[in-house]
Amino acid sequence: MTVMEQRGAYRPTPPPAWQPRTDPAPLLPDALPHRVLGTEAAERVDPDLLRRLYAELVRGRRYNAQATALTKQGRLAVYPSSTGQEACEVAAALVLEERDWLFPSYRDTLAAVARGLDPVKALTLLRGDWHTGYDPHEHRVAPLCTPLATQLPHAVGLAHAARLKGDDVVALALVGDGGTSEGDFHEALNFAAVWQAPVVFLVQNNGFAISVPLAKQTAAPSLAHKAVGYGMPGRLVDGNDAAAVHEVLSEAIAHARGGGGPTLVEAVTYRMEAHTNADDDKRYRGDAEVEAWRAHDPIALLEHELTERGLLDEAGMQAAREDAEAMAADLRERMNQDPVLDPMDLFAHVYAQPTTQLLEQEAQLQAELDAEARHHGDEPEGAAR
Amino acid sequence: MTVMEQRGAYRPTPPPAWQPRTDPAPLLPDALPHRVLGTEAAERVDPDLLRRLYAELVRGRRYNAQATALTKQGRLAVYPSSTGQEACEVAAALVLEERDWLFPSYRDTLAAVARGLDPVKALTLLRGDWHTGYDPHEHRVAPLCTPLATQLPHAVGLAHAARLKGDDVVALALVGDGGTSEGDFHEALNFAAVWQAPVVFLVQNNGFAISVPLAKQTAAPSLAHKAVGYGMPGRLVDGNDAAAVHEVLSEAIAHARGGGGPTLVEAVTYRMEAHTNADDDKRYRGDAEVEAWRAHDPIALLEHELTERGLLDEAGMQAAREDAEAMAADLRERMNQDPVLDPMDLFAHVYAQPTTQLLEQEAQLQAELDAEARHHGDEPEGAAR
Amino acid sequence: MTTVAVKPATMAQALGRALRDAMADDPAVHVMGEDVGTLGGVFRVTDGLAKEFGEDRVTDTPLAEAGILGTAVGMAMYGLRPVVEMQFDAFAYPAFEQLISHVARMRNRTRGAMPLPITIRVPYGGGIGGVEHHSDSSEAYYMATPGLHVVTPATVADAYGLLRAAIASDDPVVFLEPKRLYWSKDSWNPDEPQTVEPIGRAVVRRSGRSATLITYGPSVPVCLEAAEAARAEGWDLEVVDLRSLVPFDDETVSASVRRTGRAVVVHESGSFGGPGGEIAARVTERCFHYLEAPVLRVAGFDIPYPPPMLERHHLPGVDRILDAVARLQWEAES
Amino acid sequence: MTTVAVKPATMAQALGRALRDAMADDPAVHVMGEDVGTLGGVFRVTDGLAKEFGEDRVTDTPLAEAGILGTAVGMAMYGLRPVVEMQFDAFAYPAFEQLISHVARMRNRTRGAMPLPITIRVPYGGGIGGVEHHSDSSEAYYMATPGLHVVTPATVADAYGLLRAAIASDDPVVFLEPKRLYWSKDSWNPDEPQTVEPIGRAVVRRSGRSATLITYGPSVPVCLEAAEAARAEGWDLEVVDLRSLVPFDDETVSASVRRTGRAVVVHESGSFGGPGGEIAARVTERCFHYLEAPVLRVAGFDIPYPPPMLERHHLPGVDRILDAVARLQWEAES
Ligand SMILES: Cc1ncc(C[n+]2csc(CCOP(=O)(O)OP(=O)(O)O)c2C)c(N)n1
Ligand SMILES: Cc1ncc(C[n+]2csc(CCOP(=O)(O)OP(=O)(O)O)c2C)c(N)n1
Ligand SMILES: [Mg+2]
Ligand SMILES: [Mg+2]
Repeated sequence: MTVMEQRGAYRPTPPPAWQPRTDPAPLLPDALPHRVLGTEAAERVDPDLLRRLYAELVRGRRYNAQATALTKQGRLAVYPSSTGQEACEVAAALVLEERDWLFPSYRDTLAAVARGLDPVKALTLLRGDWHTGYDPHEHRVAPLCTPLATQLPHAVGLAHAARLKGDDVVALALVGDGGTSEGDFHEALNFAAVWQAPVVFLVQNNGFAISVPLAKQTAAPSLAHKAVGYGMPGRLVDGNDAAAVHEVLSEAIAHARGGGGPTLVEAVTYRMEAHTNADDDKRYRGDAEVEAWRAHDPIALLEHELTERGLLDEAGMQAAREDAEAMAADLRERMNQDPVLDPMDLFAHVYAQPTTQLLEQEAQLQAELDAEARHHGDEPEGAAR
Repeated sequence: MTVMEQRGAYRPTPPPAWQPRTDPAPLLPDALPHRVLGTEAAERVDPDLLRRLYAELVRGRRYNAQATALTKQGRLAVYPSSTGQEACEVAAALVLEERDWLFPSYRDTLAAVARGLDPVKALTLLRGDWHTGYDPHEHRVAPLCTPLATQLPHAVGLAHAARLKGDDVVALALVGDGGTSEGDFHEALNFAAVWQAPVVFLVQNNGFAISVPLAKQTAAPSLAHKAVGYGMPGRLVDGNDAAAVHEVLSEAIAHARGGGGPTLVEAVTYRMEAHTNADDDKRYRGDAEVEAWRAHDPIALLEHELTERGLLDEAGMQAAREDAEAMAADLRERMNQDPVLDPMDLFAHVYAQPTTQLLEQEAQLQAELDAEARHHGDEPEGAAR
Repeated sequence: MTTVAVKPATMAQALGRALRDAMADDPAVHVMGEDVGTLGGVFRVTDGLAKEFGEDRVTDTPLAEAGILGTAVGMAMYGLRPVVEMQFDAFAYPAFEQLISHVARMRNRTRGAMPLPITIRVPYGGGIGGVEHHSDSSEAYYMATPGLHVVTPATVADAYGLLRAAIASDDPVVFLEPKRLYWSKDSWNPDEPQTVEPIGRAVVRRSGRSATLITYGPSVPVCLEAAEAARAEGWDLEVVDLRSLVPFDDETVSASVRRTGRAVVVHESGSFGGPGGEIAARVTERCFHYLEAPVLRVAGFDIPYPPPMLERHHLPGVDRILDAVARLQWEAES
Repeated sequence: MTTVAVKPATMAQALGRALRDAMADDPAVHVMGEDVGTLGGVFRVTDGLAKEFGEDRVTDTPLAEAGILGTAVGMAMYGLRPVVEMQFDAFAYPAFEQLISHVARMRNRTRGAMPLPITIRVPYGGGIGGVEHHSDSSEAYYMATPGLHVVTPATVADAYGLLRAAIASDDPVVFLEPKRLYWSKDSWNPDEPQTVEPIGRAVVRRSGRSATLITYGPSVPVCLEAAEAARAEGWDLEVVDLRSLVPFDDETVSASVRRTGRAVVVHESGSFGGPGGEIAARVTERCFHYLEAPVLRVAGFDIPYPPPMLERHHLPGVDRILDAVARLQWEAES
């Protein structure tokens, strides 16, 4: 039909294909971050959960302090501390079922540890003896991911695969505020929503990407507002309120588990220490800002709630501290032992089917090590293989 | 300060850093696409603009038909038709000032032509004689961009640079519904909003990315809803209503020009023909859907408005058709001439400072061409240089 | 040549058949990419698969290559064997970070605990009159990325056999499909029992004594043609089809070059930093004292792939190959 | 060695000074990237620039490498000269599509109408105990991409001179900064008048007669050390610092190899498909009859870059270089 033929017959109509496919209203986050501690809602939370969170927060802070100390002793190559963000780390770990999967970003060793991973294994990457120090299947913790936001599509794919296989598995993926700017964040959230994959994205908005403050990272009303653009709910939560983070994540996970698809959760928190031990945060932020956040400390917040309500006494606090100290002492001791390394491992896992080229290089290194060993009159270094 | 010291002193407070930086409400698109034609709003539109749009739509449809015909005659390597989407293409071109920049996607030769570019030059890429057939500075039309969404950051950067230089220049970037899934879309919109760059993004949501329908591309309420996640306004418009597209784009451009930053506009339209001449759309969509959209044809819609209101008579329509025919005849004639090509151009523009390696290769081709020419007893093919 | 009536199939069909058979044999195999489902792919390689196996196993993804490969990584982490299609060579670039930083490294990163048996199908190369970004030869990038296997068929039978092997491999494989051979046919018979070709073995496609043409993918037929044409010049050329760039079959290649004493590497990819440098260097390392002349390279120019009307000047053709052969210092012979 | 008291500066400082001088000379020069402003970059190369030139010219961008390079393309289209920092080698991968499909091709695409004079600074290589993704040598990818220049300094003076040249170039330049040399110092004096080094010229860092070590960037000091150590074995090694991988200075390299008759290419990047293949192949093409032995390669292994505690086994060091020199068939001499 040509334009001419259409004329006359034509009557203006709305575009036929278009209709709102989802009601945007329920997808939008609340204007203020959800809080539980210090509000009436706190009374509805299981006291055991609060005590559990508390113990893990105390442990977590001690873990961060210990790991940072280990960098000073040269036992870790680098450590990105999550001090100040323990509520997010711990809630993310505790909210998952055994069968669920956690996808940490590079800063999230604490979440992995709180999920049950041996801290020495969790710190392998940062210690420098291997890239991943654990079998991801053991605790269903994906390898710590350094290229920012690239773990998010992995989480989507894994959750999608689990659903296709009929397994009741949810994936929880962690990312920073800076990481939300990467294309992979966008693509992951879009795939998740289109596939209605059982995955929850937790953005720890700690105010900075190294030195870059949030205002240079986004102009959005909140990072949680990004959710509506994918057709998933966005939730905003006080990231220093462990009970609130746990609650919001629980709901999101239940939603995902029930077939409701993904959720984007933004936890508003703050990185209390420098980006890593190698960073100098004096260059880009003032003490006042840090101090303001100290008044909103996740441990103090929960401790206040528990003590006010008589759920925690000095003995309980003491117990938590002792438990944390024991963990730290054990960690310190084991990290002070030199790891036993086999240089030949460099070749062992590159391929299932190594190339002949690589086998030649492997032989070359073995020969070098043998020669070195003969030179030193020692056992050859790679002999164990 | 340790946790212990904080205790007691601590009082629960909201997280200090967080406050909504932007009110999300005004950023959200309306529930239904904005329409002008067939509504009262149409009466407020300058009749000359409506007539101008009409003439360009008729021309545009003819241009698409001619270009498709040229593929059948082997005069174009491929042609992605914008038939059905002329309102978007034409409005995008007409809404800009001379000094503004247009960033087309691969389907948008019509927008470039409507902006004043010689259609033969616009079709160079698709004809296959060179990649870009025009100097982008001539009409401030960036090269047609094939890798989807990658032109969007270019538009942002150009607009940002213009603003830094103090120039009153706005960039309008076109992208398809499929292209919104790419990471570059996300990164471009985010940079634009953070920088408050004077750029407008027009998504032509034509229902498909080749064979993939919108429902497999996104679960969002609308593509315009993505805007709020960047902190920019999202606008939804009937993409077959040329007056509405023109109006929404005009407002967005004025907003950008005035320093208000970027806008994301989603135009709801439909690709009436196959993806390209090489595509078989019967494989993925039924006639009924196409026919439903034919009843919402952009030209018929505007023609109806103009004739109903006595702004256009048979003579006017005839004039538009004749103008379009003349354009098509000229295009046909010029496209039927074989372009004069110099193979040595392959080397001429790779570098400002060509490598010695490339100069050697250039000499090799020249020698081959010379030998060929001697063989044929002709002038050497690259002799003109 | 053969007396048995065979139903000729194109390379595209053989690839489709390989996907089909792999999916039928192993429920873990999933196909995903842009337009691979309902449409059957822009080259129709996946035609019919969505109908046979359903949308859950043959998935039209959103339009985002990093997302496609990134979600495939997650699927592989959960035990699936995704076969990912990148619609064209140049449209694989957005997925490079996922490819380099994850696909190629996950096994190593996790000491073997998390292998990623992903096959990434990439139509590549020119010669089909494609406009910009539709004709790249990107194999150099993949070759330079440890942890990947890089495979490319030149015959219909290999298209089937190597794709089956790629999907069966526990390593990630970049499977490069020479798009101008998609419509090629040879004696492959889809109705006969099929063989899975082992990855990593080159094959001598034509024996000869004068010099070796080392090539792969789209350039194999060109080299065979050149070898025929060379007979008129008195050269008896051997043609080695690498079939797999990683692993590289040093044995077959070196044996050939030691026999002939001369070699030319032929490929469409640009010369500088392209596959030919690696190949020439390793052949020379291994065969130095057998060589009568340096190993030469006939390759695409070091330019962005040309527009359709000029691509014939860019692509290595018979003449350019013969010119290179002529430069192999035959004077030394006499 | 010198009697004049010079204020020693590190390579990082020289790079910063080059940026500063370029910005002072040309208002079109803009610096952008992650943490380049307030922080002065994670290696402090851009320290002080934001204060001196303001945030509009020294911009902390959002965290998105494709976005950084993509917006830089747009800025260059409008006449600016962006200098983009990729924070680490592996974090440049998300920007590959913009790099390959646009940065490298825009001039050619537009017949010269739209040059993109963008400098992309990439800290690269290992040796600093960096964890995964912080020590890649990605130069093979850049070399295989026509339209780019690829430059890498090995001395403090070259860091200054070559970066100035890169920024002044009308071609896009990938400027690879050997991160383990950031803190190196030599006789470069920031207070003296500075020279801009032309791009594309290799330099003989040490003359010798026995064999040529062809190298660049982080491996230059290692090769010089090896050359010193080789004296004990009776070898007098020449060391050529390429300085620019694209364009490649065939003249200087070939002249050296013709003189010495033997060559080893040394780099950190993996061997297979790495820069050494190209270099060995082209040296062999040009110097075949001067060569006493095949050109050998000493390179990183073809593995993902190792964790800090194992990197010393991976990096080409003096011993491995001397081993290769020993394999240059010296028997033929006697
Ligand atoms: C793709 C990529 N680009 C750059 C980096 C370098 N980098 C490491 S951490 C970091 C900042 C991350 O900020 P954010 O996402 O907010 O996480 P946070 O550090 O606050 O936990 C940067 C830029 C990286 N790891 N990956
Ligand atoms: C990065 C990239 N991936 C894939 C393609 C191949 N391709 C060309 S057009 C197209 C569909 C585009 O859909 P949409 O963005 O909706 O634009 P439309 O074709 O509808 O105008 C695809 C997948 C491409 N050009 N670029
Ligand atoms: Mg952060
Ligand atoms: Mg579309």
